[in-house]
Amino acid sequence: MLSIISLSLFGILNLFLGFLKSRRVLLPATLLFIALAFAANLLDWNHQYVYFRDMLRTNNLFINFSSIILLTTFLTVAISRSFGTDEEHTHPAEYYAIMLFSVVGALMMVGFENLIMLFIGLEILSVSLYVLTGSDKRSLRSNEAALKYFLMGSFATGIFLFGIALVYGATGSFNLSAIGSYVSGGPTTGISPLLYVGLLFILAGMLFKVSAAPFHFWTPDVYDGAPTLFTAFMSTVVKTAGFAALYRLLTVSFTGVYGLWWQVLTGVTVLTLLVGNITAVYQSSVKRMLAYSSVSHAGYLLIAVAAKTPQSPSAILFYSLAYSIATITGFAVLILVAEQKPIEGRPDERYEAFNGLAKRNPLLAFSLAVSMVSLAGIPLTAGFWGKFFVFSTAVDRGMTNMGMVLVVAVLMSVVGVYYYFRVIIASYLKTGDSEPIGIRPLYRFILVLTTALTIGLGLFPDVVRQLF
Amino acid sequence: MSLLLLIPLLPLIGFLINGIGFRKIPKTLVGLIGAGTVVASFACVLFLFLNFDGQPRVEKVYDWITVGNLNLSFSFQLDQLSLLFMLIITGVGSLIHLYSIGYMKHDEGFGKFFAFLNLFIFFMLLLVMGSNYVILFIGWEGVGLCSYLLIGFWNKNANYGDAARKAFIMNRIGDLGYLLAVFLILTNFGSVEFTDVFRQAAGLKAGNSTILWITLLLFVGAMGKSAQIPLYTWLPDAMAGPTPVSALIHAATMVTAGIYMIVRSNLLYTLAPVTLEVVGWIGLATALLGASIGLFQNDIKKILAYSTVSQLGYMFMGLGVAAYTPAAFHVMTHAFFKALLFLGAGSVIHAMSNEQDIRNMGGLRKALPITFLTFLIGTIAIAGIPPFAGFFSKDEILLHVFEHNKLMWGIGVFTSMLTSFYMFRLLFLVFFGNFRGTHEQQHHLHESPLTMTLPLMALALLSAIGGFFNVPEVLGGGAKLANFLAPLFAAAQNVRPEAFAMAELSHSTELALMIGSVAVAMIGLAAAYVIFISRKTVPVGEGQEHGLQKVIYHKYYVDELYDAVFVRPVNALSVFFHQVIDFLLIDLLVEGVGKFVKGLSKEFRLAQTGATGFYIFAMVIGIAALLAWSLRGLILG
Amino acid sequence: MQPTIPDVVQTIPLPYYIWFASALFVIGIVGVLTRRNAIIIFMSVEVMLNAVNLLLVAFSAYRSDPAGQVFVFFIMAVAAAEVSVGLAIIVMIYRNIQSIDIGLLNRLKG
Amino acid sequence: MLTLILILLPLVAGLVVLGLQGRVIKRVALLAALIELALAVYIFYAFRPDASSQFSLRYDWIGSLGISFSIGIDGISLLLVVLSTLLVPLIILSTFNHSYRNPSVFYALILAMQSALVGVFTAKDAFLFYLFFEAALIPVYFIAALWGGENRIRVTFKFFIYTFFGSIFMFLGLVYLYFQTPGGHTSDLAAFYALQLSAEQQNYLFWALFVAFAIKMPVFPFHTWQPDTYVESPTPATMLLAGIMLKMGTYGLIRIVLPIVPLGVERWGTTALVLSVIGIVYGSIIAIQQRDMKRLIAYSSFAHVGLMAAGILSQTLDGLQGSLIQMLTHGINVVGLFFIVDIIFSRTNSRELDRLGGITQNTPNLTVYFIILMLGSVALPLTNGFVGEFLLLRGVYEYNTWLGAVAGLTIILSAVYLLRMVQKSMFGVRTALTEHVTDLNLSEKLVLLPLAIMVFAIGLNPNAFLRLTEPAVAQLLQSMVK
Repeated sequence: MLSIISLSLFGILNLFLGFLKSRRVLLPATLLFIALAFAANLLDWNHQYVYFRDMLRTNNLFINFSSIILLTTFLTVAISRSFGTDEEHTHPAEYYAIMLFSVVGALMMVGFENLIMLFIGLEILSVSLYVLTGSDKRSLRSNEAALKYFLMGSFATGIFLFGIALVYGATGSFNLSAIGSYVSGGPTTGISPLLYVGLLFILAGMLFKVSAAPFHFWTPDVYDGAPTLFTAFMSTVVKTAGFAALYRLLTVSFTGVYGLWWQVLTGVTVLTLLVGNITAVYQSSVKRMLAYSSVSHAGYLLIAVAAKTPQSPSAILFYSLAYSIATITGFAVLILVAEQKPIEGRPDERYEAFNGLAKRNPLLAFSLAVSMVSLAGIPLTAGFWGKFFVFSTAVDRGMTNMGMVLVVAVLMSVVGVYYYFRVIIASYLKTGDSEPIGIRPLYRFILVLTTALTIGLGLFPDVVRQLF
Repeated sequence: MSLLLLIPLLPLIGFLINGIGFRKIPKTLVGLIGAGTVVASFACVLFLFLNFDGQPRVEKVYDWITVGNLNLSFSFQLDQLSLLFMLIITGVGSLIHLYSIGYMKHDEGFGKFFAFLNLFIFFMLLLVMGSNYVILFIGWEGVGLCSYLLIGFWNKNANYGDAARKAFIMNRIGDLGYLLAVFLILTNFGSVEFTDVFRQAAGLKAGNSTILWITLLLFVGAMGKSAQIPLYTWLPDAMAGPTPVSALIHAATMVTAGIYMIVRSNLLYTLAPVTLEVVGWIGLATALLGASIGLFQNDIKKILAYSTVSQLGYMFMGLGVAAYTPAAFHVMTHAFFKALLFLGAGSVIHAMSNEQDIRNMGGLRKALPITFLTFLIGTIAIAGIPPFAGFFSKDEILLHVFEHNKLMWGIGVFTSMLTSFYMFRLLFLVFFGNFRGTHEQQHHLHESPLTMTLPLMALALLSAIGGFFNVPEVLGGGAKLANFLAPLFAAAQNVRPEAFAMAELSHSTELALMIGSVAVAMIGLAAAYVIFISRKTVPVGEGQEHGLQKVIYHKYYVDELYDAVFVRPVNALSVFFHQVIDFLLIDLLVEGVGKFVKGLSKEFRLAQTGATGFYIFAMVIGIAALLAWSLRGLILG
Repeated sequence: MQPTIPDVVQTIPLPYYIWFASALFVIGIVGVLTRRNAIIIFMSVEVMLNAVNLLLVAFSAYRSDPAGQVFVFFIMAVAAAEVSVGLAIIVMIYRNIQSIDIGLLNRLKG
Repeated sequence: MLTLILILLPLVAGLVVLGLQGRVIKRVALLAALIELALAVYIFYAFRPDASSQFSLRYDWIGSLGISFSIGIDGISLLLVVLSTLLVPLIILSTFNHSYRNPSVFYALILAMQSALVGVFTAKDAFLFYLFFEAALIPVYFIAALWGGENRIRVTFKFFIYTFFGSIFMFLGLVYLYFQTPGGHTSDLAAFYALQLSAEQQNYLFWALFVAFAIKMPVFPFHTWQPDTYVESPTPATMLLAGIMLKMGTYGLIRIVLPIVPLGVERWGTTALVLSVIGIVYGSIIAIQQRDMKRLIAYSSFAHVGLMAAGILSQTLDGLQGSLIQMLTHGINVVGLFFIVDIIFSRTNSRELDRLGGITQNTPNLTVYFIILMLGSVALPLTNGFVGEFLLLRGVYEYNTWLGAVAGLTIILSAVYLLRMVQKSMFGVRTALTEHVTDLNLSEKLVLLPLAIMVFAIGLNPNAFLRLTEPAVAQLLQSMVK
């Protein structure tokens, strides 16, 4: 709770810091703010609090999710260099502030106890991201992405709200536990059909946010068009928050109708896995590949949600963590590599841009390789355990229910290896002619840190998992 | 260390010294070591033979392969049969080693040659000394290896290499049969030790199907090793090796391994009359085939090679009628005279500066008197003219065959006539008439050195008197060999006495048969004399043969047949598997999966049109689908 | 005694509200689907949101539960925020391509 | 503890090597491998020949999940540990005449590979096994892809994806098994062995597990990655792949498939065995007409491994023991043969049989080693190959007479293609390429001599190895009858 409040304040503070002449102070200040929020967040460890008349609930799960969100935010901010192409038209203070605000929204989504809170959190996050997506004002791609995101996002919000309204009509409450008790009391009192329809609408809205097929179409375009830094931010923070919210909503309120949403989710999962992974194969841009990869990872995460075992939260947590770290690393390297030799004023995000990277910048190449290996789910990286835990939940649920999904997931992770390794192949096995890229110390530190985390978690997953 | 162990070990040591130190040890020392070890080995065998008390014994060296109940031990068996063969191997082996010192003197691979020869003796000794089917198999394959190495000894010549490979592979075909037989034996008897197997087999009834399979498969092994139809074609090609090799391996010892093996397993074979019948007829067919091809060959070594094929067929024919002792006896005498003939041929080739075509020889008896004389003795011996060795052994086989089947006997006798004819043809064309070679060759003609002629003389002596080891009673002999070997067949005689029972032929019939076969041999001789001495006919040149002669000259086109039926199809199959099945079927399928995913990806990409309207439309469709699917129960009631 | 607002609301049966709101919602959706002008699309979304508001108010009235109406306020507030950002984006687009036809926005695809 | 050292030593050495430069790299790598070998030899002699797992170590790795870092050596492991520790120093030594780009990375990867291999062979926990199984793939992939031939990128990538494809199903199977264990779940292999699974479960599991190993070995028809990869990889990688890595597949069959899904093996074993036997004949026949020596040996390796798989699937003591001894044998022979091809290639720049010939005239030593290794591969008695093939064929024969007979064709066919290879390369007339071939130098001899010695050592005294593995194998077969 403290983290939400402090972050809101810090965001405003950040706006004020923007008035300072020196912009240098912004980055460390923002990092400090995030670190402080992180620390504040931890204060509630092992305590259960409910705030604002049952609007927000903090517990260890909340802290875990929000820690991951804050960590990824920290990493994203740390690799930020400049926004937009020229200094004059950029407003770093605003963007940092908006990022902080969006994190506030994300944290609300994690801790909501009331659908109103979920809606508000979702909107804070989304509206902030519309702005961030369009932040490169001169770039038509950025503009297009922003508009698409905005139109589709608000449309999805409408769907989502309609669902909420129907659920409200059926249950008479926005409170999660109240809805939950209505639903689980269903067998005796009968469940209104409004609830079913409402649940499906809510699901559609949420699935849009986590970019699951067939609600994923915005993802590649928006991720592609947005400035890479914000793509990194979106693809990690939104995903983590979205899944936290989705899982919370479904398990607290709708356990009683598991049979209904389980079917929906498995179908969506299979579709998401197929679309995400297969479409990623043919991409020529690494950025776009990572966008599709983000879709595919939504599919893996959905498995854990659909399985709904006691291990699901920890599986989602671990997967989100592994995925976030690896994705940030991947985008961080992409930013550097792509900007080295722009094509027609645009960053070169093709696979070819990575050719010979291992020769030029061994560190970059290695970090990238580790992150790709982790995303592919190959052992001794965090990603492997993420997949392991996720698959475990499904196996635990039972092969008759989840066998089909698992087979698709397994096949698709082979496809995943294909496109992730193309990056590694480019950087290690092909030759390029570019000069080494200069990397700032902080950037270098972040890369080393994320790489170490990925490998460390791959070796000792229990260190973190005990907390989950 | 036991003397028994020393016998194979000595040649092995010789091999190791010469093999590791080849090119470094001086030639004289190489020869000394090479021949010396074998001679020493022979001395040991002789010592054992003289002290042999008639009681077989088995000596275990160590446990070789132990898996569960399966225990294959490295152990040697000393009994009448192994002694007989050891004597032949080391005895003839010694002589041939000695001969090789002279014959190979100018060859750059002198050391290598002796190493291989010693290795061969080692394996051959293992073969006959092993106390179980697996040790026998070690020797069996080992001699195959040596044969391969020695046929391809002059490795610059690719054809020789092909001949060597052919020999090895054909042997391997047989070996597979042998190996399967070993598995069958193991499955049924739980052991491969001769003593164990025979003890258990003695309790079985004749005609047992397992025994039938075992013996048939073992015989497949023998076909390969002893060059029987259909696996005989490698032997004539094997003449690519140096002549002493042909003498030692491809005439005297290795090729008789099949006979050894069957004599060793006589109990099993006696229990399988069907197999015996098969063995007999295949032997006969091989004998006839070999002899007939021998009629028109012009290469001195090829003639001898086909003669070997034919004689081996004879031995199998003998085995087929359960005439084990005569077959073994023929192995012995054949070792003497065939080694003699080959060495004599070697001497001729040596003198003729590596000329092997008999059409280019003639009248050599003046230049090579010792060679001629010894060769003559060998020829008489093989032709079956008394009192030389071949007569006795061959006649005994024919006698048994006569008992068994008259048709078989008739063909056998006919073959004998052919043998006599082609051998004398060879003799006459080489040593009589006028010299038909080049001047240069004539100029170089010379008798071989003592190291070469000495073995010739020794072998000639043996060929002359070898028959007296086993003179039949009808001629007043004591049938010494038969008595010596008799204990080996006791068990077999016990289980199926009728196979051994000779309806007591009257002595007169026996004598009549003998006279008949001698007469037939003389007819062959006479025919050869008329054609090649009186009419001075010289075989026509390459490609001028006609009709049947042409077919026979080309060995009935069997090689071509095999080429067309086996070699080419397998090669074609190889290409087919590789290019079609592997590349076009399996790999395309594998790559196809990848391509499919890529193609799918391309299609999926098209869905990402970039048009917001379409995206939202897809979302709406998605929601509609979700609603329809989930609420189908509500809607449909 | 003047009827309370909930009473007035309840003069119409609840299913009517639901059907009406749903119709409104679908109209919004159809608008979004058929229009190419960004602003009109956005307005259609607003129609959808208002359908939701209507529904919430109706439920709220029928259940005598103020939470639904509170939610409506939140929706309105958030919609206002969305409008400001959305219009900003549309203006930005217009500056760049002098059009707000979403059909022209297809650089990002594939 | 010793086992842990065995696993970590190469890894640590690899990291050390990464930091070195110049000539010292090779020596340090070799030294590390030799120390490792010395350790393995010590274990070999200190090992009690019974069925127990010795030198064990257990550390609760992911305690909350019951996944432990549990390693140990029983007879079956020991044989393969000996194989890997014996071959790796020789493989390193075999590179002494080459200079590879980025040598530190090259040798570090080889050492890392060894670490993973030893890990696979000693793991007693299912997930640990899987971890090492996958981890072994990465270094060898990079060795092959970084230092390989022209088509290396495409070919090795295919190899990578293909093997990954196989192993991920195994992973799924292992996760499933893990959830079958009682209580709080554990991934101890011993617990997996104790499971009582229904026949239906085992049928599915059999394929999930078998395919992974079948691709690794490879078994027909999962083999098409193999010849290309062997040809395109640099020889050290080929040696690692053929010499050691494919044994991960056969080892997996023994360690995972047989004891965990005996009913699955009962149901599908014959199918798998028939596939293996097809592979023997199919691979051999293809090998007959190959022109590239490396490709020829690749197909021969494919054929040989089919026999090993068949022996294991025969579920007989003979078959299993035979396959174990054959793993050792095949590793030695195939590494030797690949090295000889490499030597020839380094002198003539060609592996095309049509362009070679008459090499023996300059190289008596090379010829001798070549022929010795060739004889080992054609399974001549008293060489190492015979022991394995005899037992394997007998195992298959016991399982089914006709399959045994068909598998026996390997005896003939291997002679056909290997003799052809020797003949075409070494004998005959010299060609322009082979005119000035030089004989072996010291380091080459140092590689080939131990291999040649092993050919005869195993051939003459196989009991030294059979004795070690027999108790473990017997126990395994015992447990399958449950």
